[in-house]
Amino acid sequence: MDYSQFLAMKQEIGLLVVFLLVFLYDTFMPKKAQSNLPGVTCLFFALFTAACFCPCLLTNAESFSGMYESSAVIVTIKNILNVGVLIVLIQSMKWANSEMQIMRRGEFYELLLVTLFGMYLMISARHFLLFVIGLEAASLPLAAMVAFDKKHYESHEAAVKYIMTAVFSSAIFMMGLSFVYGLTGTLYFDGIANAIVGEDQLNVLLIVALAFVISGVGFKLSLVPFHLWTADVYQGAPTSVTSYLSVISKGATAFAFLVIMVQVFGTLYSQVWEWMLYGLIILTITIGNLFALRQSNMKRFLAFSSISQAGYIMLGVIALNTTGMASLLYYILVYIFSNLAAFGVVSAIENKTGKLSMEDYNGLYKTNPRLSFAMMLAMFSLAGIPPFAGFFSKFFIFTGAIQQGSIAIYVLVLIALINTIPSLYYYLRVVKAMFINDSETPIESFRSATSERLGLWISVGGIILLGIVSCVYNYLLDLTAPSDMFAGLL
Amino acid sequence: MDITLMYYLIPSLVMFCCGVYGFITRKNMIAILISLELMLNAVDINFVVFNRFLFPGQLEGMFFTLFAIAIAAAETALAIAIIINIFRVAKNIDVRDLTKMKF
Amino acid sequence: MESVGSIIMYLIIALAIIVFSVLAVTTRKILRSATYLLFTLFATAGIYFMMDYQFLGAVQIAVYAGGIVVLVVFSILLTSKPGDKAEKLASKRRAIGLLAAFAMLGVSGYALLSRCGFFAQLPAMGDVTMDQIGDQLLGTGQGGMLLPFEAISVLLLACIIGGIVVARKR
Amino acid sequence: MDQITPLLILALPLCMFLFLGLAGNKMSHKMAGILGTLGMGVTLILAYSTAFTYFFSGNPDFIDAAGNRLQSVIFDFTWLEFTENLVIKLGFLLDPISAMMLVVITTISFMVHLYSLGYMHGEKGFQRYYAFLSLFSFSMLGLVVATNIFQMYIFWELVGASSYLLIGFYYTKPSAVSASKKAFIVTRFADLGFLIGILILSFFTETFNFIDMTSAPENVLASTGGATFMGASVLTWALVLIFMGGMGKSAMMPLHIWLPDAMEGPTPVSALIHAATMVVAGVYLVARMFPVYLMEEAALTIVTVVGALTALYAAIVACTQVDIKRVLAFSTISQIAFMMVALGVARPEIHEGVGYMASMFHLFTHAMFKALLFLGAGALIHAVHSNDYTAMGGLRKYMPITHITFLIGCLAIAGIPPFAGFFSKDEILVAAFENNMLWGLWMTAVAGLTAFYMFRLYYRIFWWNTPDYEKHGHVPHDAPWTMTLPLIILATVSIVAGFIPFGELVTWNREAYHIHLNWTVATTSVLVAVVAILIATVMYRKENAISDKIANSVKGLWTAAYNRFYFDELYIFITHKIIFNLVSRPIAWFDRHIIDGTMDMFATMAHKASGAIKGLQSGSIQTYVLVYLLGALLLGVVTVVCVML
Amino acid sequence: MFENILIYFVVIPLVMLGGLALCKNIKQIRAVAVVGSLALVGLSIALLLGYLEQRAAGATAEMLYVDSWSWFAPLNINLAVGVDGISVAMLLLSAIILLTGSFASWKIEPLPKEFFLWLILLSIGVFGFFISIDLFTMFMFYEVALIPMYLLIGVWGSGNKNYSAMKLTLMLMGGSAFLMLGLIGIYYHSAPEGGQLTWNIIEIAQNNAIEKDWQYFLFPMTFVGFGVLGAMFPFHTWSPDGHASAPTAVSMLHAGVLMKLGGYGCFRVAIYLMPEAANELAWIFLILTGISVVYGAFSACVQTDLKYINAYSSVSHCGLVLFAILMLNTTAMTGAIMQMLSHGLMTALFFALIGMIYGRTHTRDIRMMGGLMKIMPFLAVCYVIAGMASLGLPGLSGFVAEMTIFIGSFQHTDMFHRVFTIVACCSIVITAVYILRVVGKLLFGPVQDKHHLELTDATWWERLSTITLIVCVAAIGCFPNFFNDLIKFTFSPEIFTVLGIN
Repeated sequence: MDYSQFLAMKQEIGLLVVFLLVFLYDTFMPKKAQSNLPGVTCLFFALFTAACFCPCLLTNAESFSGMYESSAVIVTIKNILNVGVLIVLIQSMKWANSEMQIMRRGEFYELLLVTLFGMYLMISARHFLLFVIGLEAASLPLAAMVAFDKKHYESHEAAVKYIMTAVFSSAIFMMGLSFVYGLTGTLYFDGIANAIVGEDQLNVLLIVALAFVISGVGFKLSLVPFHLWTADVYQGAPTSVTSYLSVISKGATAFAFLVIMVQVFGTLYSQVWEWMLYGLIILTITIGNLFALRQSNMKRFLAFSSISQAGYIMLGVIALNTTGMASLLYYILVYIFSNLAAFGVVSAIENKTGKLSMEDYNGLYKTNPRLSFAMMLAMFSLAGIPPFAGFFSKFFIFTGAIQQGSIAIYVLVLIALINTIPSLYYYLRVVKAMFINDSETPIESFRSATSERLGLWISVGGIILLGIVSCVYNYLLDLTAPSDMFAGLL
Repeated sequence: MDITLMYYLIPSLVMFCCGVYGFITRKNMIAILISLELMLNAVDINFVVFNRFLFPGQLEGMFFTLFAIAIAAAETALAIAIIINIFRVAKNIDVRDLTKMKF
Repeated sequence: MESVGSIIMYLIIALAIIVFSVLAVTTRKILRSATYLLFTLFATAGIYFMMDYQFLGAVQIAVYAGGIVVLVVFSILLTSKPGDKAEKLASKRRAIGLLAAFAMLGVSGYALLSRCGFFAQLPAMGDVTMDQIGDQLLGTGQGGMLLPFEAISVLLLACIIGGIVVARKR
Repeated sequence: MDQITPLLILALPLCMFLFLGLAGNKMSHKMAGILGTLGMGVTLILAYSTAFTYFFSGNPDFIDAAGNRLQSVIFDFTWLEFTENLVIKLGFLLDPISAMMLVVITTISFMVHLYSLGYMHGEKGFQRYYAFLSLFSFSMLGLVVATNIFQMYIFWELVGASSYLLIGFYYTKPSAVSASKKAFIVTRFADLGFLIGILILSFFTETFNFIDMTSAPENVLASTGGATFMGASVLTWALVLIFMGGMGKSAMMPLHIWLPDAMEGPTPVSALIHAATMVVAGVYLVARMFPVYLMEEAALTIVTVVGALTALYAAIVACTQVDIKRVLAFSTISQIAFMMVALGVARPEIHEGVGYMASMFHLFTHAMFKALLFLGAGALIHAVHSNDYTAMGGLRKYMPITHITFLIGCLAIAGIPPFAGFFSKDEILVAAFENNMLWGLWMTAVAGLTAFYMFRLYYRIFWWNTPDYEKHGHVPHDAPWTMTLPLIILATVSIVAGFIPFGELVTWNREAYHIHLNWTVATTSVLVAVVAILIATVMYRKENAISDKIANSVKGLWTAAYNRFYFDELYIFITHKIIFNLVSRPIAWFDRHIIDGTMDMFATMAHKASGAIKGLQSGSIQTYVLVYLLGALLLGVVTVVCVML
Repeated sequence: MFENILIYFVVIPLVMLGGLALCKNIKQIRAVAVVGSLALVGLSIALLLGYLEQRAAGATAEMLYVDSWSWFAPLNINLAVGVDGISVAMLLLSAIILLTGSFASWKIEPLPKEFFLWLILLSIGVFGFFISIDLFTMFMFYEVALIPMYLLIGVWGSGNKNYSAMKLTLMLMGGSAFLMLGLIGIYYHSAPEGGQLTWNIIEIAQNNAIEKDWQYFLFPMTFVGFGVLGAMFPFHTWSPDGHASAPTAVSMLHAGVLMKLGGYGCFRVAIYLMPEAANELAWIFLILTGISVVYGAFSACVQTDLKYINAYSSVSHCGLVLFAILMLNTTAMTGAIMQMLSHGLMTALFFALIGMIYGRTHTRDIRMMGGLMKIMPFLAVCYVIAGMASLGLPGLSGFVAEMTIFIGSFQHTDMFHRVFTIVACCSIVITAVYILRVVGKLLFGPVQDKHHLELTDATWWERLSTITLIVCVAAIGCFPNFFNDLIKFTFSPEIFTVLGIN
């Protein structure tokens, strides 16, 4: 056995080290030191995140006979996720220190880190077994995290819904994989890709298998019609978990999805899955928007908004070019910041007052101008209003998609663009509630915890700067440009 | 009579469909869990028979099944924990009561 | 041409799988359901044995039948009073279930049947020895499963942690 | 010739307008009035000197060796450049008609300024009144000296606006407000025709310049290349549309309806704008374009027909009105129609285009005596405080100066020699007879009617019976000198103007033309006028019932005429019922409910759809997985079907 | 970067934003707003003079002050700026209206700080849009200008403000959805096969590489996209509601400047970059804009709310802008730009006056008011002047613009275009009808409400605001050739000759 193979997995190993440190701290440190656990975790993770930015990681590496791959792009997407997780961790400090969670927070951090590890595997996996394990590692512990809020029945309900549907979806997913395996005799990505090129590509089984595979990943991305769990779970889960679920998990899966679709099934693009994805994108954006229109619970509302955002993210996949990929990374990054700003405000308010309904936000600006401002920026960014980052990410993802060039893509982008109208409507509803509506019993003025503020500052800073400071996107474009993933697929 | 690959695939598929049926119709959460086990099991069979019939030279399918069994175990454990948890709160594991959050 | 024994074996196993799966999801007594599941799992193990994957068959029996079903049975006992019986299904729900099941069956069945290659006969295969399995399970070469093996350990650890934290009373 | 004087002629009233408009409120009434009048006086002097220079200086710019007068552009600076050829210039064109118009406008305007000092004494907004008068004078002067059709259009609009402001001077009076509105909109509508005419003409000729067009009218015709539109040549269309603008301003039927209502304005304004100057702008326009009109017989025929119909119509209506200003208004319409007819019947081959000269001559004389009549009416109204002649009668004893001057005016308009009207009208009749017997007889009849209704008015005001003025606590008397002086001056002019050798000065081709009376026509017309006056004398000198009897005997006609043949009702029907109720309201409704409704419908649809699919999110995981499964299967099946087919 | 004068059009408002953030009381806020917008006016005048000087010195480039700073280099997105006569005029217009708008919001309540914050953010969008020659930055600024509207109307508006604000925002965003697609599409066809793709308008125009088939697709996208903001029928319905609900300064800025973004964009992007399609497809949009012109005017005739009247009149006038642009000849397009300027100033004046009247009478229903001339003569006279400008009285800006448009449009060689020009001409009569109707009902006649008798005339800041606008209106009306020359130079005859039109 050649254990040096593990050396390619620097980020995973680093993450597991953090995991172990947290685990050990949680298990063995005296009670007194326990109160520092959130801070310590954040510190560890921050150090890890910082370390991951080391340029020495930006190399292409392959190990375990091509089962695992790392490249500059992959390192970067992991870094992006790390940043998001760091913000989540910072934002959740207050919650983790709350009376209810104090005895579970160690587990919270551990599970969170394991799911992140699972996502790492999903991203890096070049073998479906590893991918499945990553997928499960990224979703099963999450079910436990969803159930963290023991006081609330919703939390349990959400956990059941999540785990049941997750397993169902992975069953379907694996069914599809079994078909693929039956057709190709391998689970290595490149092996499958080679095999389906060699055979007569279009057989019914492969298409059905592909549909199952897409549905399985689509479940995690909450693409319509595989999205139905999303709203309930987001609503029921503790807000910190929801924010994690909505951004990190989605971001990781989106990239993994891109990899699968391109590296494995790339040759089927124009005949098969372009159209599958086409339909799914339209459905996802539209239905997500339609549902979001009628929500009054903030978390549920953000859930549906995130569904429709997933549809936009998928445009980066259907683009099938490096611009699309860079835009997808960028979109994920921006989405992390925007959504975390929104969730940061939601959780700050929830932690203070327990209020979650949109009506409760009426007149918020009069009492808590800063929070409202952060929320407004988040909403604008999500809606794609310049000069906030969301505008740039949307614009670039459309640019990437249109680079594909077919008229059908133009139509798709047009539909997506028209869908920004209802989405703008519901984002503005929140703004309206805070700024325009009056309330007799507004949420009174309060000072949110330092950690929450810090998290919000980071998110807001990201929202404002990520777009205007062009180097981020330029960097991503430069990073993806040499990739030959897409060569010859169109 | 030749017992070909298809002869194994079809029962496995039936098993899977039973799982689907059970998931959709059963009220008891544990029954749903059982249905899920059926589905996962059907997938396992698929991998194994594909491996054995079509690609006897290698063991990927078998290993997949091996790992899938482990995953299934983990999943079941977790799911049962959650179900028990909800039983504590609601004194009931009827899945139709899990509709507090909707629309 | 298969030996009669294996045909009979096959028939028994196939029948068991089909019948017990159907029973598992249709019986109204939850404990029986678990029992039928157990039988199905045993039948699956039978298939593995027939496929000459004895190790896998053993794992199936040990982990699945022995572990999971026991877990399920315990949980059933924990969560239901004896004699609990599910009320009869509304025919609408059953129809929907059937629809879904048959849709799945139809689509996947058609897809599978459309592949002529799947009517292959059982090829000969050397015994899969434990050495082979062990080497590959912890190997890093082509088909080596060391990484998944390590990864799943993390997953299982997380599930244990998760299970504990969820099941904990407070 | 220097450019300063002409520039000052335009600039002075404009400066006066700006000064009085901006600073007027800070100064006293008297100050403002005197300033305005003085300004106008200077302008008058400048204009006279300019006209005098033009006609009599013998400057080679203005007259060539053969004695033909020339068109001279004093200055012409670019105001707005559309294309290389189509340039709006603001300039000063001096030729016989513009020089004449300068005289007319400044004279009447000065008289009115002077008159208003007395008439408007003590009115609120006195300064504003003078400001507007100056604005009007400026616009009207600019109009007549226009070097190109677009400059004319610009000032055309400006006179319309100042007319609007002056008619609506008593802005708290709803009738004045609606009259001003009506005047503006009706003329605006006509201007639309004018504008389109300009567009068409400029499209083909690629010039706005009058001289370019009139000096070589055959080029204009040639430039259209024989293009036709709906059966008529485009040049006809252009000319008729331009004439339509003239119809609006000059109150030709059927666009005349604003003029009688415009009498809601202060009477001096009526004298200035709605009798002497602005309303003849239409005539002036056609005269300006006359050589081009000559290219299209059809256009001239339309001018003639419209003019003749209007003349008769207005004369008939004038016989029935009781409001003295209305009578005068209809008389104005009728007289302007005379001028139109004169232009319409003018042909170079008929006495070297005598109609043109006659038209201009009549324009000149009419301006004088009609202004006189209006100012006289103003004095009467000032004295009696009523517009209605039933409130008057026997005033000759109370207001002798007014009486005499008014009588002179009446005689002049009736065409009794030697008053000014006789000469000009006689030339018109000559031209009409020469062109076509029908028009000659027609116009002679109208001339007779003119004499009748004018003397009807005269007798009703100054004779008839005398109401008991003391009872109203107010004995009418002659106005102060500021008001009577203009009357006297204008009366004098009305007497002598006929002897001006007009033909020497103003002709269509600017060659001198010697007027000689056509005795047949002259005798006939004078006879008709005298008979008409006699009839009027019989009917109205003393209070009697003859007129009522006659009215009763032709009751239908009388009522119709009294109601101005229901033109106003027709317009109200068109504007309120059709434009407002059948066009605007439906459009507004359509906008709110269909267009806006569609937009709202999208929103509603989104909400409805959102409600319709909410069942999907039923909260039951079994539904969730069902949807999931069916979704996945459908995804597969649809793709299979699409790909395989 | 900072040696280019244009960049200060964005920098100054940004500084103002910073200044506002530090403000403690209303006086400081006003000071920041006025000083800042005065600086902007000064800057735009300096730019105007500088521009003319360069032109006089013989600069023949299409755009002057051109500069480009790389932004998103791999996509060739640059922060490219440059101005031609049109942009210079538009910048001047915007600065003036911002200044007068600041005066008109002297006493804005509540939250004055936030109000100005948003107002200035809006102006950043506007200025940025006009100085940009890069499609991306142009679009970005365009959207920046749109969104503050929502809050400005929603928080400080009146009447049915929530509905209106939402409708306005959504419809404009709907327009920009089409626009965004069109712009990205243009980018991908901006260079011939293998060439460097670009967002730079000048380069795209020079490349002239957009295939005709794509033009057919992209032209309507961009034209409709900008057309929505230009209140093109049938996408105009945001305008009446939006304007009616907006606070004074916002109405001014929106009708005065923001709607111009639509016309400017239609010209600068849709027509300038895709002249062939513009030529072929113009008839469709001519019909729509022709309808706009007449339809808006007719609709205005029966409205009773002052702002609705003015909003519909804006629909009509802005329709004329697009109408003229589509005529594709220098004169008509010059007219269109003049009309933008004219309408911008005039309608700002209108809205300012309406705001002032509304602030006193608390009603905008013309049936409830009357005889205001007697009560507030200054405002009433200004209103009359605005009305006269609107109905095209010579000497005021409206006439010049309309005539240029009509003359230019009628020069079109195609009969269809000429007939439509005549249809559009008819609007001048209808305009007269509704303007005089309002003036007659509102200002003249007897006083309707006795309480109105106690109302006061304009305050000094209101006078300042209106007089500034009137002076500008009159300046254009009296000296049109100055603006005409300024604008006309821009229309490079090449794009017309390439097409063989005119």
